[in-house]
Amino acid sequence: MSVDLSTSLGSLHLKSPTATASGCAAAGRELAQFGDVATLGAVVTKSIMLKPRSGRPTPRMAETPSGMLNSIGLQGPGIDSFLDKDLSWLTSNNVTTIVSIAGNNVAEFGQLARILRDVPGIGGLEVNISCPNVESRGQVFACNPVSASEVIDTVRAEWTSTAPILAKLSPDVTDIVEIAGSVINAGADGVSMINTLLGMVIDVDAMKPMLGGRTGGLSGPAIRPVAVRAVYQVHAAFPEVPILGMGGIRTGHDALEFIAAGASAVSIGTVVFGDPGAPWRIATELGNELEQRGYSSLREVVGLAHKN
Amino acid sequence: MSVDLSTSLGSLHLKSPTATASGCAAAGRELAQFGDVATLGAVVTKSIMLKPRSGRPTPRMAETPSGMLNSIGLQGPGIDSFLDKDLSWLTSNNVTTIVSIAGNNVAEFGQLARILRDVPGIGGLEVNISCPNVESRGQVFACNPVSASEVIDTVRAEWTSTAPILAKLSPDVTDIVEIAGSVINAGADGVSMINTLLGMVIDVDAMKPMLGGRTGGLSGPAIRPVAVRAVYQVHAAFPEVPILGMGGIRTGHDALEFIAAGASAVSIGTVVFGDPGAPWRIATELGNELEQRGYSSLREVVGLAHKN
Amino acid sequence: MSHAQQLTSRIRSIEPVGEYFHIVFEAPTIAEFVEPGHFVAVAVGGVGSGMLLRRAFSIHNATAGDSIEVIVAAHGQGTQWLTAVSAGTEVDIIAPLGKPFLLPTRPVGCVLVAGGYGAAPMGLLARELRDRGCEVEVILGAATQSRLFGVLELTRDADNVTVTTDDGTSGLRGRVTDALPDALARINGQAVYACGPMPMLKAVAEVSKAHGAFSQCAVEESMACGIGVCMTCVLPVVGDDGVTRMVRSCVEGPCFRGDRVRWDDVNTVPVDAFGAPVQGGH
Amino acid sequence: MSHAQQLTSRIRSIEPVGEYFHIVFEAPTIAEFVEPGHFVAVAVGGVGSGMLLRRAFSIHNATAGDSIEVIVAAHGQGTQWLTAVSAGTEVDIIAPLGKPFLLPTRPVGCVLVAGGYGAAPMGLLARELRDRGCEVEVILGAATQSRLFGVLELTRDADNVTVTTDDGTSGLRGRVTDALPDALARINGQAVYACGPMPMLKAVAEVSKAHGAFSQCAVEESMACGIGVCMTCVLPVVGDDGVTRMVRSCVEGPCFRGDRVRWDDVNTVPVDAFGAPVQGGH
Ligand SMILES: Cc1cc2nc3c(=O)[nH]c(=O)nc-3n(C[C@H](O)[C@H](O)[C@H](O)COP(=O)(O)OP(=O)(O)OC[C@H]3O[C@@H](n4cnc5c(N)ncnc54)[C@H](O)[C@@H]3O)c2cc1C
Ligand SMILES: Cc1cc2nc3c(=O)[nH]c(=O)nc-3n(C[C@H](O)[C@H](O)[C@H](O)COP(=O)(O)OP(=O)(O)OC[C@H]3O[C@@H](n4cnc5c(N)ncnc54)[C@H](O)[C@@H]3O)c2cc1C
Ligand SMILES: Cc1cc2nc3c(=O)[nH]c(=O)nc-3n(C[C@H](O)[C@H](O)[C@H](O)COP(=O)(O)O)c2cc1C
Ligand SMILES: Cc1cc2nc3c(=O)[nH]c(=O)nc-3n(C[C@H](O)[C@H](O)[C@H](O)COP(=O)(O)O)c2cc1C
Ligand code: FES
Ligand code: FES
Repeated sequence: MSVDLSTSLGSLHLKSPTATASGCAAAGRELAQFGDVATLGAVVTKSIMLKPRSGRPTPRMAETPSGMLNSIGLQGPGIDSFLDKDLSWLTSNNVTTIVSIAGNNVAEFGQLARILRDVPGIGGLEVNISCPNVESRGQVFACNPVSASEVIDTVRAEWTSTAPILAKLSPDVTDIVEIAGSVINAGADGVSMINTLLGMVIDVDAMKPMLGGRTGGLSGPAIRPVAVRAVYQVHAAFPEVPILGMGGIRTGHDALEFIAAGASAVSIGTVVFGDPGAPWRIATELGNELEQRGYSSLREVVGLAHKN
Repeated sequence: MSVDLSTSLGSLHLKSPTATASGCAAAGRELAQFGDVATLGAVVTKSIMLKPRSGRPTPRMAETPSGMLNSIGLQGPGIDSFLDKDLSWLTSNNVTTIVSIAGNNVAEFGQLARILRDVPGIGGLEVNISCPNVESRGQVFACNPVSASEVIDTVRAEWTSTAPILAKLSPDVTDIVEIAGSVINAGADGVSMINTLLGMVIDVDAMKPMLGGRTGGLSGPAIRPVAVRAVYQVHAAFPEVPILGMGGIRTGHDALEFIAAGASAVSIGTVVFGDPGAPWRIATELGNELEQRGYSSLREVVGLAHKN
Repeated sequence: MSHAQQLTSRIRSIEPVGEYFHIVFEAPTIAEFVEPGHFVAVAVGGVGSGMLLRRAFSIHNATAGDSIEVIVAAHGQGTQWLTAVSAGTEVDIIAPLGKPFLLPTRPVGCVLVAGGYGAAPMGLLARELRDRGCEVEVILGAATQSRLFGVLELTRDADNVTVTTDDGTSGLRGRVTDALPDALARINGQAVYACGPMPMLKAVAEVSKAHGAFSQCAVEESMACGIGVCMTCVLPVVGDDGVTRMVRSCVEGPCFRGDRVRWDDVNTVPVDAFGAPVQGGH
Repeated sequence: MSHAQQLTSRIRSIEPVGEYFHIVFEAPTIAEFVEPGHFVAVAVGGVGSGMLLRRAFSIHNATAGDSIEVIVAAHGQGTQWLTAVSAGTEVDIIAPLGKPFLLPTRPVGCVLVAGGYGAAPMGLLARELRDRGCEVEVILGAATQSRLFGVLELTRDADNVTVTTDDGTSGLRGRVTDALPDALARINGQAVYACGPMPMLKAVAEVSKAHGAFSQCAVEESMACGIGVCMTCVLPVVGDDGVTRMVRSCVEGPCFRGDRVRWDDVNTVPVDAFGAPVQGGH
């Protein structure tokens, strides 16, 4: 293919525009059966916390029309085991890695940044301030411009590496541009969006919410128009700020919508569950879509839908 | 069927729990080919404005995974023609009618309420403060508790009829419970939710947003988990306030989710486009779902998912 | 207005014709009500489908008490699904929908102009017109030969058929409108019926008008409901009172008078349209 | 760990068996890697489907170089779709997935216990065990006769088959566990293999333990990915170190040691689980 698909998120160069979405590819290893993980734009790891975390009770998922709800609740082994077992695998396999971090409070985000800043092999940091699967809604930092910027401020202060800090935003807000502005002001190099929408399915036999966690995060193609809108709005307001776009991307055509709306790269999430080869397939398809339309590089298309 | 499906929204008695959603059945007449409109719970009319309105340029719709985007932009004939041609048809056909109103500003909502208050045959007023298809985002009253309550305040002050005032809410807010609280305080008898989510599809050939209005409202089964969650949250906070639930209802099973989450009745929107007989079919299915589970009335199930 | 019926129909057959597919739906209770220009709305995708909306197709043929037929181009997801199912599959259909072509009350010369699958409704129309004693000329155009439809059938059903292709692979190289003036002249045409892409319809309406002929154009606007309840399918049309309104092509069309559609303003809301935004806010 | 393969498979046949459907997938490159207890994940819905997630089925049979087979209960939308397509339909499958049953290294008496379609993997397992010289008793249970599966096949592949139904329409009236002690006694059973609903597995694990037999239970947790990346399918399992962890049943199962699963705590996160929330915040 003659199209140049390389791209970048601030200082991070990506050889391919498709990454895995946090929480949808664990730490990359299981996907290795379906493709060479080192050829992906990046693996964005499942959000890691300071301590091991068991997550929420099951059932943790419900399929919904063209989407799914999940209430995993950030189950994970904690940062030490992550560095030891997961990051080392990624690094030794030459995988471009964006580490996603999540804290219970502002200080924990800072601690995680401090631990990670000197670890080699980290391409970028995605700061998950938008996970809806936490015990209290009040913990969703990305729903409030002040708490969102506090987290990013703190991470920025600790982060001595040149790898970019991406703030992961929630669509569950009245004005996502305001939130984006606040994290950019606080020092985020770019934004990732969108995280899931808060949703619920009722089990009408048991007459209670289906998920163990009652509410869950809605993802998949169902939410794609919301994600494209968010990317478009934030790119319009901050055209210089790189965006890692995600939300229901299933095909190269979908990915192209995000690029045209202003994303510099995309993450593939829920669709990986149905099609583990999707991150590679979508990159190929995206190349074809660009080629058919006569473009020679992905970069020239970033944000192009704003020009017409 | 032995199940009692009658229900009520405040002072309005409904013989059936399924209504049409505003903007998805015009003023009921076209549906008469597919069923007896008088047997529906209610027809909620397309939001009517003071003056005739041509709406937004086409294309006005894009199909999306398990949903659609629309940017109709409240096209309509204005209140005078509505009363003359539409409401008179509804009234003379004994249709339970909930009139949806929309204003460009607070005063217009008041004027509409004043015009409508003495018109016979109006079962309820749905105050659409949440249409995303308006020129400026600033006009979405339901995104701000203060402007939302201003509208309802004004309508309440004009409204001398005993028919209930339902405030129609937008899901595009950080905290829908706060907005619900503000309109209830301002005198709404109940709430309708949800309106569409703001979304966008990019036409990657033309390299611009697909819809004439650029952004549009996302509806259909894709958004159902968001709607169920909103109903659940608001019912939890205000258990006495009747809710007209909507958002992607396709089957009686879906409708039952809304009832269990706290809705007293449901509106059927987008699904009518694919299945014009849906409002009748869903009422029948809902009856069957209740019967199979051993319930003898719909009323006993309203909000039941909160008890377990 | 004929009542639309919703019904579960068995697909009797699906056959490729050039780049299109000819599909026969069993529709015994519907067929007798079909007039030329009516369309059918077909639900697609089957169990668990993510496609909510129906797909609209001109009715190509209707056999009373039996079936209706359509010609489908496999375009996006929905038509890909529909053209790939096997005969015997049951699908939900609604028909007849829309306002059919307005027919002349006296036997006048008629020219039928169609682009690509726009020829689908023309056989039914030609036969109806000839039954009424009209002389019928047909012009069928397409980008290339494989996208022509109905040449054989219309050769039987009309008095004369002219074919044009953009690339000259069949008939005259050129556009349908290149052939229209001659066709009108040959039969002293008073009415022109057209179905095809918007730019073609616009050109046909203009040429017809210039030659003093009345035109009826079947438009193809994106439709969410097809039954008049959603307001997605509008275009600016001038009414008898001279006022432009954004009218629904699914119920007030798809067949419109060519001289009443504001072709240049399609996809806009003209400033002089009824209810258009006024300067300084609404 | 065997590598899972993703492949477009043609459905060779679909046949009803009692209340279930027996489906044969052409899977020449996959079949040879299948071990008893492996599962296959099948994409459902076809073009434009609103169903994103695969459906998991125990592999019932595998013919090297040729095909794999499953037994499907039409339950919700996805299985309704899958059991209604016609032979010849192509579907995307991923297999083999999961950890298979752990097999005894010496020829010991084994009892295979299955509920309903839980019998699907038992033929493959019985043949494998008998190849290893084990004596095999089978107990098949169901709510009612039409939900029994595999009686004939297992009568051939095992040394003895006992049938139980809740309503007594076939075999003994009662539960599979009612028949388990006798079966264990008959062959001096050392290992029990079970597949079926959770309450059955719990009961089988308990009875086995009480009789000093080792048990392997194939669990059925709701799965989004089936390949270990999403963490939806977890249940509390005690590790070799005595610590309870929320482990993924798709990659660390579905076959678990019955004495290691904390059956009473399924659908909860036990307070003593690794990483469980601690009082007063995390
Ligand atoms: C009155 C009328 C008559 C038509 N007659 C024919 C015919 O005889 N033969 C034929 O092949 N096609 C006909 N079309 C066009 C046909 O409806 C579209 O090609 C088809 O809907 C596209 O669906 P899709 O699933 O392939 O595309 P998608 O892109 O998946 O469709 C997405 C959505 O957009 C709508 N849409 C997309 N393209 C069109 C279009 N061109 N016109 C209307 N809606 C569209 C679809 O209905 C669907 O709701 C007609 C359209 C109309 C309005
Ligand atoms: C390891 C394993 C082996 C299985 N083996 C068989 C088998 O041999 N034969 C058989 O008929 N069924 C088997 N099942 C159950 C089968 O996967 C479900 O019945 C099926 O997924 C339900 O899909 P649906 O579309 O009918 O239901 P829906 O309710 O539409 O499913 C919605 C979603 O929930 C998931 N889901 C729903 N019920 C279950 C369930 N019981 N287990 C797991 N996921 C579920 C689906 O995969 C889907 O993602 C097995 C499940 C697992 C995990
Ligand atoms: C099962 C699951 C787990 C997820 N876990 C995380 C997570 O740990 N951290 C995070 O930032 N986002 C998480 N997400 C959100 C995704 O990264 C992504 O933002 C979202 O799902 C939208 O993209 P998609 O529609 O492609 O899945 C998770 C999503 C799913 C479905
Ligand atoms: C084409 C279209 C037009 C709509 N017009 C209106 C409207 O005029 N007023 C209003 O309050 N809601 C309007 N809505 C929103 C619906 O009433 C409903 O709240 C929303 O679509 C969610 O329900 P659904 O998923 O069942 O369609 C419209 C929705 C659609 C799809
Ligand atoms: S398509 Fe809905 S009004 Fe015409
Ligand atoms: S189903 Fe995704 S980890 Fe098991």
